[in-house]
Amino acid sequence: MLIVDKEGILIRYNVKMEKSMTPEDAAAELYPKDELNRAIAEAIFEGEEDDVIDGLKAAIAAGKDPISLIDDSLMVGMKVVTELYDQGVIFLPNVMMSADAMLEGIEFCKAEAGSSPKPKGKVVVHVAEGDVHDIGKSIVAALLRANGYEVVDLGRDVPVDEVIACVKKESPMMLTGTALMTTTMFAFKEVNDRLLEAGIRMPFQCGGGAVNQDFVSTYELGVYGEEAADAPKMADAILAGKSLAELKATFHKH
Amino acid sequence: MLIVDKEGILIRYNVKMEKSMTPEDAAAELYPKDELNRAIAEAIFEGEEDDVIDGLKAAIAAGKDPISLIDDSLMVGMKVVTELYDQGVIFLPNVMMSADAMLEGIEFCKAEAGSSPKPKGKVVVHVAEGDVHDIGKSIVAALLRANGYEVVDLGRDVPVDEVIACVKKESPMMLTGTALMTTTMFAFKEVNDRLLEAGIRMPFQCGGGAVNQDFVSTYELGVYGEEAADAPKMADAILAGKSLAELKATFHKH
Amino acid sequence: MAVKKFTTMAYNNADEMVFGRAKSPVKAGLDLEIGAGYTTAEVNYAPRPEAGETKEKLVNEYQRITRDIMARMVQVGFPSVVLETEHVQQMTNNPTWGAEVAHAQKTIMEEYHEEYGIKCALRHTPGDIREDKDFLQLRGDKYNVVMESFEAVADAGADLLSIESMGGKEIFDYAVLRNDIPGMLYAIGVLGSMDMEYLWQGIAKVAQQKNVTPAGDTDCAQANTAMFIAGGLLDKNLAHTLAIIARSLAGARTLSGYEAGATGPGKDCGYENIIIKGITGMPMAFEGKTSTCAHSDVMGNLIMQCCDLWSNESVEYHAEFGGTTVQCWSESLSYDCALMNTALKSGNEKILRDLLMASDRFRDPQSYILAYDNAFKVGQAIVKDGNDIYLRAKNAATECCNLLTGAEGLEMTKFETNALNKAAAELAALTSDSEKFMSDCMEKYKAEVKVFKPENYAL
Amino acid sequence: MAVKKFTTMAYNNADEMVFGRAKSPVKAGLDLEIGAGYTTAEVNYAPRPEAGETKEKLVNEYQRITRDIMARMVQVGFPSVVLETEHVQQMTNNPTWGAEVAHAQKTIMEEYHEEYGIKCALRHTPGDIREDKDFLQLRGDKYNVVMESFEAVADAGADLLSIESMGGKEIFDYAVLRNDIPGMLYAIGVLGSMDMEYLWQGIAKVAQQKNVTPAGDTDCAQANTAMFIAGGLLDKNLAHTLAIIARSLAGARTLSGYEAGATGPGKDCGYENIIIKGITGMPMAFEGKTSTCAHSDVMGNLIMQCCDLWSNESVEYHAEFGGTTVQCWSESLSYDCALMNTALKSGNEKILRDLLMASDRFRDPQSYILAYDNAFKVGQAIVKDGNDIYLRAKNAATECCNLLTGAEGLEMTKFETNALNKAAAELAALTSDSEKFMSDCMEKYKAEVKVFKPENYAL
Ligand code: B12
Ligand code: B12
Repeated sequence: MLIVDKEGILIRYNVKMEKSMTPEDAAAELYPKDELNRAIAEAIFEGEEDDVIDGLKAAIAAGKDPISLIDDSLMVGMKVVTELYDQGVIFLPNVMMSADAMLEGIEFCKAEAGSSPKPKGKVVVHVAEGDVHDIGKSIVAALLRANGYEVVDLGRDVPVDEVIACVKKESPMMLTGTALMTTTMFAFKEVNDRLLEAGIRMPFQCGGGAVNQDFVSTYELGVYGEEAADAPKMADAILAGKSLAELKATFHKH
Repeated sequence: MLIVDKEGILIRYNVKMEKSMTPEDAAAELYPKDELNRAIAEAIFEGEEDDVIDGLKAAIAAGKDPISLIDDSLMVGMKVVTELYDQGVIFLPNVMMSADAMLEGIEFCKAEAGSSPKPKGKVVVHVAEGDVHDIGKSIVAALLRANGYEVVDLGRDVPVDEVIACVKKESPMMLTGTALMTTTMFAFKEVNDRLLEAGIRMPFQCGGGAVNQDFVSTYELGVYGEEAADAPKMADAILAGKSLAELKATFHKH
Repeated sequence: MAVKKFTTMAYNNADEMVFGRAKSPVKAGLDLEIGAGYTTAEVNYAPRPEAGETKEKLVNEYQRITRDIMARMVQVGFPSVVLETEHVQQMTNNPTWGAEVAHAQKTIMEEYHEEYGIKCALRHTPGDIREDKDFLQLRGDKYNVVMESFEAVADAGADLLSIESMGGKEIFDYAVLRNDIPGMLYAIGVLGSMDMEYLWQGIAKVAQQKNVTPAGDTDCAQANTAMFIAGGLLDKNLAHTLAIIARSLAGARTLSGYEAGATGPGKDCGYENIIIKGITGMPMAFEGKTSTCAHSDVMGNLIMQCCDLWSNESVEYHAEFGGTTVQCWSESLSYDCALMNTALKSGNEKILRDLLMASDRFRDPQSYILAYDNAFKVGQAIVKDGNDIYLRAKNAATECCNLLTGAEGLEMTKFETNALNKAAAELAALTSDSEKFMSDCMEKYKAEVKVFKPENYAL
Repeated sequence: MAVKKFTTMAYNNADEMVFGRAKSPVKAGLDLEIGAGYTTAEVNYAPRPEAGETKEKLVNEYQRITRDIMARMVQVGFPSVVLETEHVQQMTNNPTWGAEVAHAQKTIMEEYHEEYGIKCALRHTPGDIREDKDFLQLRGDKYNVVMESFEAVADAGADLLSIESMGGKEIFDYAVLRNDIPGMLYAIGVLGSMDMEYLWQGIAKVAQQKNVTPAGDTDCAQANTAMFIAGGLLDKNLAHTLAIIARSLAGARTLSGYEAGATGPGKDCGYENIIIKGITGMPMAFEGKTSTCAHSDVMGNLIMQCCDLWSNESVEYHAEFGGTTVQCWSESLSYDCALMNTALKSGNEKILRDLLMASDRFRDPQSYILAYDNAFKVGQAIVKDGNDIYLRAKNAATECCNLLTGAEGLEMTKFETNALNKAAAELAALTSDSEKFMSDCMEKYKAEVKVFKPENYAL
């Protein structure tokens, strides 16, 4: 058998570029100063649901308001996570586990307070009719939630009628569509036309395997989303007041 | 050096499929019966201009009408050539050389008669603005001529204005466009729009390297032409009364 | 059909394995023999977006695709070709649609075969439509539609039957995004294998009745999802060490189809097929450096090492300067095959195989394990406990970890190494009692994954 | 610059020639060395149709293309890459457009080089815009614009300068469609060479002033037109034996650029580069089985045999499942290179070269002659009379005919053999007096080709 050393044949750029800082060190710099909040944020970062609840209990016992804990500890911890993910210091499963922990924490706070905080905004997500590929959509939903958005997840194989009905009912700030097949992504055009017909000019971010920028550019409301992390980025941009044209300019990278 | 016999690696399908008949045998079956006409048709097939003129002289001397000789001998000879080319028995250079001989014969007949025959129809050909690739266009023009069409050849790098002006002036039965570059074929859309604006609904056959059926399908008058031989075929179809939709159905092969 | 578990390797050693030759070649279609001393391109394609609108448009689209490919093959002088049609949903849900497509394609292929003598075969891969909007529905009505679809395409001319089955996917999707190794093992190794055994007995029966080939499955739904999420060297969505553990598990899972009657050629996107080939001796399809139209991977050359069919995975049908996409890619694939066939014919197949393998061996933990020597070891770990689907999957994952831990010449990032060490520890801590593992998992995932329905696996 | 004719071969024998190694490697761009023991992918691309509308759109398009390619290279771990931008007409006619594109691309490449250390270089190929609507205008105003374009792109960051020059094309277009061998010889061998010598002295001077590489030319305008018209095995537009005679002539012609100062890497679409490499020892780019996006040919593997850069010729920028087209093709190319580099590193380059060559050797008369051993013989025929552009071209064509006539193992159709015999007879009947040939042709083509203007060649 022939074994040839890799020198000159390939470069493991990931090894070459590896950050010397551990994720824990990087996170440590970002935690809140307050001891109680910090413990909760750390538990979020570790994705340890039980520790999150314990931390919240301790903070509430120390007199903190459950609803403000959401913003001051849970969200802060989650922001550490999403920031380090964006920087490439931690990986997606960490985000997923932290998001699970955060959501559980929020439920706990809401139960304690007997009331709900106002979310940053609402997003409807779906997978096109006839398409079973849904893991990309699930990542999109998770990252939106991780960034503080409320997500209405219509699931996979969703007929156009159902999408339109839901948008009318929920009035989200943004709609996302995922399709992985050439034949199913065609439904996005119809969603676009039906929205316009109904007088709804809302950003409709579309992504997934077979979907591409050129295709998405063929319908007015469409903005192409290349990777799941673009979904919360676009939601943030909408909150920042960006127009449809500006969104396209930012997210159309090819 | 390693030499490996081709068995199992590749098949020379051209060798395997080769017709046993020689081009000469195949042509012999198609020549006209009349001795004088036959001699001219043979000279056309051989692409021998001098023999064509000699044959025409002999036929005229024997009392034949120069203008009917065009149809009865020159065109008949040329039909043998284009038919055998379509069947794959002879190759393009033969067609080119025969067409040269035929055109010379026609000039001779016209001079002898002092009048011109009515051509089957007129076609305007051009290469899009900014594009220098013109050999495909030249083949298209030659094959159209070989099939009895009058060709107005605008050459290469032709601005849209010039195309439109020429169409208005010449009222051809069909227009062709050649482009080999993604950036130049874009002009075809403009030609289409300008024609429609002027109320001219004329088949506009487009071909050449970068041009493809999907692109041509995006403008109303466009019919995709894959190989040069499709140009006379389409002209024939137009003469046979085919509509734009029927032309698309026939020539859109992909 | 009877299920026969593999407990030994088909080859005495890894070095016996090469491209173009399998211990048990498969005759199929029009004069084709797969794994009988030569490789053949397998061309895949997806209809243009607007083609799905009506049945007529769809049939027409596949006719154009088929004609384009066959024409290009004879223009450049290639002796053989396989076409694969992966059904879009409509074609499986309406078995007559799939059948019409198969018939239209096969008619054209027969014309070319008759006129030029080109050897060819048609693979059809119905979609695994066994699910409702929210849940998998692996048994019952939907299963029957899938079987009808297989019958219909076989009647209509499909020579090779395949599917990308989905058993275990509901647990896997949850587990892979949470670095949950036992969950991945349960999803792929246990649930996936159980479903395949059930499903493939059905497919093998249809194939036998219709006298066509039950070709094989792939763990696309799980191992490929992991591979795609893992992505390139600089992506940060999943440790590549975990993606290759999923792939090793897939070796144990995909084997189940061949135990239930499939005979190969295994389906192109099964990167685990190198393990399967070692165990079964059946011919396998692969995809890699000439399927960049469909995806990027980090073992494009290596994965060609022992292919019998060589595929482009899929490309949308549209025009390029060099012809339609299916023409471009079928030509590139066929040149690759011509190179391999020249090597086979001149006795140089092992050196070419080794060059392919060596060029990617250290590119990634995934390529390292799929190098034929290491893949063979994973295969050995599987057959050692071939009769126990849990243990053999656990063995595969463990062997994968061991090989990576002891790897020489492979540099890994700290992140990859950490994920690996954690996985290895978790695997080591697992019970060796299948029943206990099954019941533990049942309890855990019933609670955590709300779409998990044990009745899908007759559990 | 001084012109130095080649009268000897750079290699002692054909077997010395391999891919990735040239006698005179070329350093270029950011740490790249071409022909110095490794091969590198050269990626080519064409902007989307609508991108040509404004300068801003065009610059933007090339930025996206460049970023996509560089990103993919690091994702899969490839150590080096070359990008080639073939100007669309606007970019050459407005030298600042071309310069802005070059600058935008190079800036991105520098970022990647800095961050990842990837070796890379940028080739720019202005269009040969030396013509009016109806006539070639090889000298004068248009020549000056071309030179300005070269200066501007060199200033802006282009590392390698190339062009596909058009000298002789007006005669060639006429001759090739009429099986006119002496006309082809005159067009390619005489007029083409004369124009190249004139043009390349100018380019070499610019390159020297700007400290960049005058890389080389290709006989695209003639030999490739012939190859395209000849097409596949079943096409009936031109005998493939004539296409390879045109190619052999192109060997004699394209050499003129290197005699006038070019140093390589020769441009990808010059299939005659294998002859040129033998004569000059300079590194060469080639395209074949991984340029099916741009065209089909009948020697896709063989032409890889001695490449230093390996190119996809060109692909329209658009999306595929696997990323954008430039990402897909750059990845496939780079895997090919990884295979060759592994062979080089392990001392197996000759066996891989031979397998590539052997797989296509008998596919077509064109591949037969371009097999490195035969191409080397054509090279020897050229240098034998290296000082006389007419004789050396005639020698090349004659040697090509001789090799085909005596070919063992190559089956030709009667049609190809007839065309060959006729060509051989016509070549044999030609004068060996250059002056006489020149004046005969002048007279003949002045009369027959109305667009022929001798002043283009200072005749
Ligand atoms: C895994 C997989 C499957 C799994 C799906 C598992 C699952 N849980 O989703 C299974 C096996 C079920 C499957 C089945 C089929 N598949 Co499939 N599958 C794939 C594969 C290999 C990977 C997809 C994947 O999971 N990627 C990982 C995820 C994370 O990526 P993603 O979804 O693209 O999402 C990322 C981004 O796109 C983005 N994103 C996604 N959506 C959105 C939305 C917004 C707003 C934003 C901002 C971003 C964003 O974020 C994610 C991460 O960054 C692709 C190959 C490919 N090139 O995509 C084929 C692919 C999509 N499948 C294909 C096909 C054909 C099929 C089948 C029809 C084949 C068949 N006949 O069996 C069946 C479907 C049958 C049916 N029931 O209809 C084709 C589609 C071709 C086409 N016609 O267009 C592909 C392209 C493969 C191929 N052959 O080339 N498949
Ligand atoms: C030869 C050639 C040239 C020659 C042209 C010689 C000539 N007399 O035409 C030369 C060297 C001059 C040339 C120059 C360039 N070229 Co050029 N060239 C080619 C090449 C290799 C072959 C073209 C050819 O002659 N084919 C043979 C003829 C017979 O085919 P055809 O024209 O397509 O016609 C056939 C059919 O299409 C059909 N047809 C054509 N028109 C019509 C019309 C109708 C109605 C019908 C029915 C049929 C039909 O009939 C013909 C036979 O059946 C192509 C590659 C390719 N894939 O096409 C590149 C190509 C077209 N060139 C290309 C480029 C980029 C250029 C340059 C810009 C490069 C540069 N920077 O130097 C320059 C142009 C510079 C300028 N002045 O603007 C690119 C275009 C990419 C893009 N952006 O879209 C191509 C695709 C090559 C590539 N890189 O991939 N080129």
